[in-house]
Amino acid sequence: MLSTVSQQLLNVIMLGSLYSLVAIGFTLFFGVLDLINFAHGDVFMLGSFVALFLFMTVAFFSGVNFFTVLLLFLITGFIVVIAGLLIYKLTIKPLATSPPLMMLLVTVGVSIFIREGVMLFFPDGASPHPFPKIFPETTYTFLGMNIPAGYIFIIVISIFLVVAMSIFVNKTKLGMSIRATAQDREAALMMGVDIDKTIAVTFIIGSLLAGIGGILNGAYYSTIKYDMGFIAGIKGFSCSVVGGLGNVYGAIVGSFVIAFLETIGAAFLPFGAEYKDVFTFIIVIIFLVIRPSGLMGEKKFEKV
Amino acid sequence: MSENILRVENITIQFGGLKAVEDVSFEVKKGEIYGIIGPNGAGKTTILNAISGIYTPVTGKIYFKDKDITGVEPHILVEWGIARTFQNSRLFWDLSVLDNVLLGMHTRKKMGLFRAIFNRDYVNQEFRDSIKEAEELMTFFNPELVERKFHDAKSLPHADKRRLEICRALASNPDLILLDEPSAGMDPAETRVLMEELKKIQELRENITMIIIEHDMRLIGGVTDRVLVLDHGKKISEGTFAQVSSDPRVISAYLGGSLDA
Amino acid sequence: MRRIFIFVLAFLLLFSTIGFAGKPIVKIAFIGPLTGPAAFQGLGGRNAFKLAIMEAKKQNLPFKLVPVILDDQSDPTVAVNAALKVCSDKRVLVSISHWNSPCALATIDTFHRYGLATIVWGAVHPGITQKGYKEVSRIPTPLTFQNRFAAKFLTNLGYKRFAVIYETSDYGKGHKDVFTKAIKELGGEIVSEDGIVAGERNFQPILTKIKAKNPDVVYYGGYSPEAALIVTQMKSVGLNAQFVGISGISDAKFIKLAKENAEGTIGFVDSPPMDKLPKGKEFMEKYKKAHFKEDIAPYSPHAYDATWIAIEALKRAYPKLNRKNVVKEIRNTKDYDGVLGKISFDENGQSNIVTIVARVVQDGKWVLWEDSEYAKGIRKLVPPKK
Amino acid sequence: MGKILTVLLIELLILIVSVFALKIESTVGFLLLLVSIVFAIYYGAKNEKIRYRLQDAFSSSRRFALILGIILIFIFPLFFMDSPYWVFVITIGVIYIILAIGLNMMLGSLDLVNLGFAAFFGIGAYTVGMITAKYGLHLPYLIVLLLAGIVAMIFGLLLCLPTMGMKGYYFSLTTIAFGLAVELTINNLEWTGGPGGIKNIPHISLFGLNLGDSYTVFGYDLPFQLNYFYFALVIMLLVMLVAWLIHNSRIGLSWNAIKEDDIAARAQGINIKVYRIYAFAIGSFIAGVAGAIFAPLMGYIAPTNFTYAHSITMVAMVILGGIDNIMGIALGAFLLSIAPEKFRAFSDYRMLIYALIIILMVIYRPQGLIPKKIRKYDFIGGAKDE
Repeated sequence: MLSTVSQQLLNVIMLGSLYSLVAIGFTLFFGVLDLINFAHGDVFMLGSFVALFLFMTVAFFSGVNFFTVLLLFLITGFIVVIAGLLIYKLTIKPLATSPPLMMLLVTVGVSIFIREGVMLFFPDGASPHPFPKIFPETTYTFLGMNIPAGYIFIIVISIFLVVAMSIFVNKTKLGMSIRATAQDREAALMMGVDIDKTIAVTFIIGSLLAGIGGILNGAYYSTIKYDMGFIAGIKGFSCSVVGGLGNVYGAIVGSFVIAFLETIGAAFLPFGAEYKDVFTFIIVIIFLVIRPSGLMGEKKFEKV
Repeated sequence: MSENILRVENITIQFGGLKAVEDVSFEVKKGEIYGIIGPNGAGKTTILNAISGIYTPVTGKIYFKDKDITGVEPHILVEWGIARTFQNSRLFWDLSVLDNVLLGMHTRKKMGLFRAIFNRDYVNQEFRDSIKEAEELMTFFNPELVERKFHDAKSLPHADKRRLEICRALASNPDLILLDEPSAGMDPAETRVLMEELKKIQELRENITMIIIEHDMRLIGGVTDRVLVLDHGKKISEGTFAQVSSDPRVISAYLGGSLDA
Repeated sequence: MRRIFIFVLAFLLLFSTIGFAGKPIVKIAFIGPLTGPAAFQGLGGRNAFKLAIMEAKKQNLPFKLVPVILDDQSDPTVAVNAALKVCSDKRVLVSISHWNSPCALATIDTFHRYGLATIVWGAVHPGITQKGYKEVSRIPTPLTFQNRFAAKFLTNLGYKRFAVIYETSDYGKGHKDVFTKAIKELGGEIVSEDGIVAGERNFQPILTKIKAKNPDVVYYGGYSPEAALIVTQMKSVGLNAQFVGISGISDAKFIKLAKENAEGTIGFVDSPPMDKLPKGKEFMEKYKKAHFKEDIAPYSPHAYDATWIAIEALKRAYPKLNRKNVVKEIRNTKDYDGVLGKISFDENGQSNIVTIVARVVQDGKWVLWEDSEYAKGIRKLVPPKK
Repeated sequence: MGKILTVLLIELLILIVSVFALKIESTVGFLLLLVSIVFAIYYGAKNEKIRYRLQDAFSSSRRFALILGIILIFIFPLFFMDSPYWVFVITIGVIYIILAIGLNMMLGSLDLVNLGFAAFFGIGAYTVGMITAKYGLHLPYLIVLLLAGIVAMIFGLLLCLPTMGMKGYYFSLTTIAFGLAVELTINNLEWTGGPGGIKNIPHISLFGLNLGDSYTVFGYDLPFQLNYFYFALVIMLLVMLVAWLIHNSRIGLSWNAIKEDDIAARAQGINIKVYRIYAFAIGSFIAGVAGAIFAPLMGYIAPTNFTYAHSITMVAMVILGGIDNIMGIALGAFLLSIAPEKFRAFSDYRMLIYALIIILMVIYRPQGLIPKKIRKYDFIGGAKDE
């Protein structure tokens, strides 16, 4: 019994870590741009496919070792960041003065574009693909838990990314400008913050986290598929709503709350496995209706 | 019926921890033109928003025609006779000039779903009457508005935009009209014309009461009967323009600057 | 004004030139998943269909045979659209339709409504031949046989406690219902039943729960993408049980996705290896000679036999080539000597062919159970718990 | 008289070109035709004289143009008698026009981007499926149609009331969650047939006529799809009329005011809640009605007909055609529902093309193909622009 509980707890931690890498991006975009980026989940998916593609090439030349895997992370991160910047420059920036409706629609369009693009142009893109084994294969047992070594890597990398991100946002000048813009855009502008640059940096951080999240997701589940970004996006968004849109720590808390509810729902409710996504969506709707500011967000006043 | 059309009693309005308006009371007499002035951030617009129902005060009460209207929704207040304009005109930019004025009549012209679909004679007659009325109202301010009735509101010259907004507010036949900086963005010549027009409103609509927020002291001095002065959300003076402009507290609030500026 | 008039006239002229003059022809349709997750199944079937048509054309038939090939994307809605398209073309006299059960279940009503004969070449849901439509016939064995076979096979190996996971589709539910019933009849115990939605990726909560119930076998009723995830995640949560699947997982894709985790998985299929079929070797040779781009698929022989049965029926119906006659003639098929054996249909349109085998993954390949090192005891399956 | 002739010729030309465009079989030919149409329209719009003449002709014989247009639409499918499949495709196009007009009640009139609109469509279709196929109740079809609309409307209000205070993203995301929750629930519930959907939905029977039968008129056997086309067309015209009437009333005016600036709208005395309820009630009712035509036409419905992708498609239709312009929406919906059939060779690229349309339209032409017009109140006959 103890082993079941601890194993389920491990499932929650893994799921929560993966969700939070996507959720943080949502919350950053919302804070800085007042934008819900529907394409974000697909950037996440793109990360896993870029990594798979690179792996197929890299492994061909030099086999899998610590350095190739490190390289894999770096190059994937770079490409995904470029993709994120392109999305911003080509589709979101031209709409800066348009009604928010238009920005929303354009990200929906970009989302489908990426998804269908991967499906059509990646070799055999419509089928699921096995993801390479980039982490050691050993499995440890601890308190009755079965812990594959890959899990430890996933958690460590997630924590590293989140800590690095929070140091960046809290300690560097660029990071401060993100916070300032998120709090009050006009005041930030008056204080001489380069808004365009700030938004670009936001896209870099968000895309990087999502892209690396994509690799980790591939490593965790061992297969990837072109349409996994949609659900990942919806889940990531759900987590950031539950945590409080605009609040980075809220997104992390929200991710673990959703991961917890899903795992518990699937394991203990009758028909839970079938309906767990429905539960998630209903929880999100309830939050959106009753407490749109989430668990940790502050209520905003509309200026008249 | 009492002489006062509006009575504001000790209202405090708070956003988060910040008090935008603190313990302000005043009364506006029927048929009066009442000015509210004060430096930036004094809470003028906030008070207007409270009267028109957009904000609800944390404490205090607002009475309109001796009826408690604290916390009543804006769209109901329009029906009861309070109309308003906004600081940075909030016209319906992509709708026509005519549609803007027609929308001002909303509370007087009821048209439910059933009528819209099954009683077109009524709808047509209603539109015919409304358009005629709207054209008359627009002619009163500027016949050019009628000429441009089928143009986007956003295509109007600035002064006409502000006029159109006043037209729209008047279209609901209000007893009290709240004007939030009607002269904002106008040059001195345009402001002078506006002053005349504001005075004329009372010829058009007898007994209408106006509350005007203004920066332009000439306009305030020229049209208002009485003035309320706010600073940092608090009432610091009230009286005729001549009285308040010699009030030392008012002068110090404007940092020694002359009120005639 | 005149110019517009001339313009209109020009268009009318152009328009009237689209005529439809043609020789009397007989169209024969094929519908299967040519794109989407099960594309290799559909393409393998389509190639077999083409092969049969090519051979038939060499025979100097009394009519001109024109193949119509349509994609159902394994999606019932697309399938119904495709079926409608086929049905509304009056020159189509028979359709070789569907690999996937939900598609076939969705379209049989359409075929029935239009009186068009269809021979199901790959779908195994029992419901397909339970309606008694005279238009519908089927070559492969229904899944009920498969699961009874599976239940008997597994209990013979000594397994007693079964955890069942199934996809909440007609296909998955159909399998689950028959399997659980058969297991109970044979004295086994079903320790858990969990439905999952196709496309699910996270099975760890369910598997952790199942682990606590200590089953001998995890049975999955569904397709390979999810099966691969399940068998991999069983390792992750440390659930040590024999993994078993139905024909939906018994393909190369499962091994490709699950990699070494697939080792030792037992799968059941209703198509024995080609070379074990009565005319299998011959068929494989023909297929190879035709130089198709895509590999032969498990149901290629079924599609091939279905097409030939249809062509034979058309020949018998000649010269009275209409849908009604073709429907009748297909049912009249008696001991057609096909790749799968001697084929006849019963009154519901079900063929007499029963070809179910168990296979096991050995060194990254599906190996017939009898031939495997597992059967010989050289390698060991996960043993039943005491 | 000359003007009337111009209108007649132009509308005939449109009819012939569209028939030709649908009939032409080669993709290249179709593309060439498309390019020349675009070129002709561009040239016509640039040439002041032609443009003025056409505008003058159409505005002075408005009624004639409208009636002729309706007559020609009724004639339109008769050109496709030889291929009932095209009649079917066109009927689906008509159903999508109905849906897009319903969606516009929220999206166009109120700026509420509903990304779960397909759910209402599905609820309407399932209501019919459950009543007629599952429970086999023999209610008059018009009652069933009404019930489908009402059930969809109830769900619309169920979505509307909690989202009352939401704008922009919050609203859109709630609708996605709503749409997915509905889709998944239908998919999982055994009661609704699960992923297998509802099969064998009987045809519409109207005043003793069965729309599933072929009727013979003047010696011609009309395909049954034609019955559905005419039925859907009548409903579409009714829906368009209602949409027009509402748009040209204070309800439409208030909707637009709320869309422009909800705070200013409240300051005019507009009760936003009431108007949102109107939009949801009417919009979802219309979607339910569309579902009620769709279900019996297909004979089979499944959750895959009512997915997020379908919601996106509907949004793309409205954006492409022109937000808040009935003719524009009809054009957009028709184009996008026909396009996949014309570009079957590229059908894999369908969603990619939709996405590109949304992106490019939003960036370069947010007002759509036919932009909305300023209300001129010419219908009351007293306030003409001089």
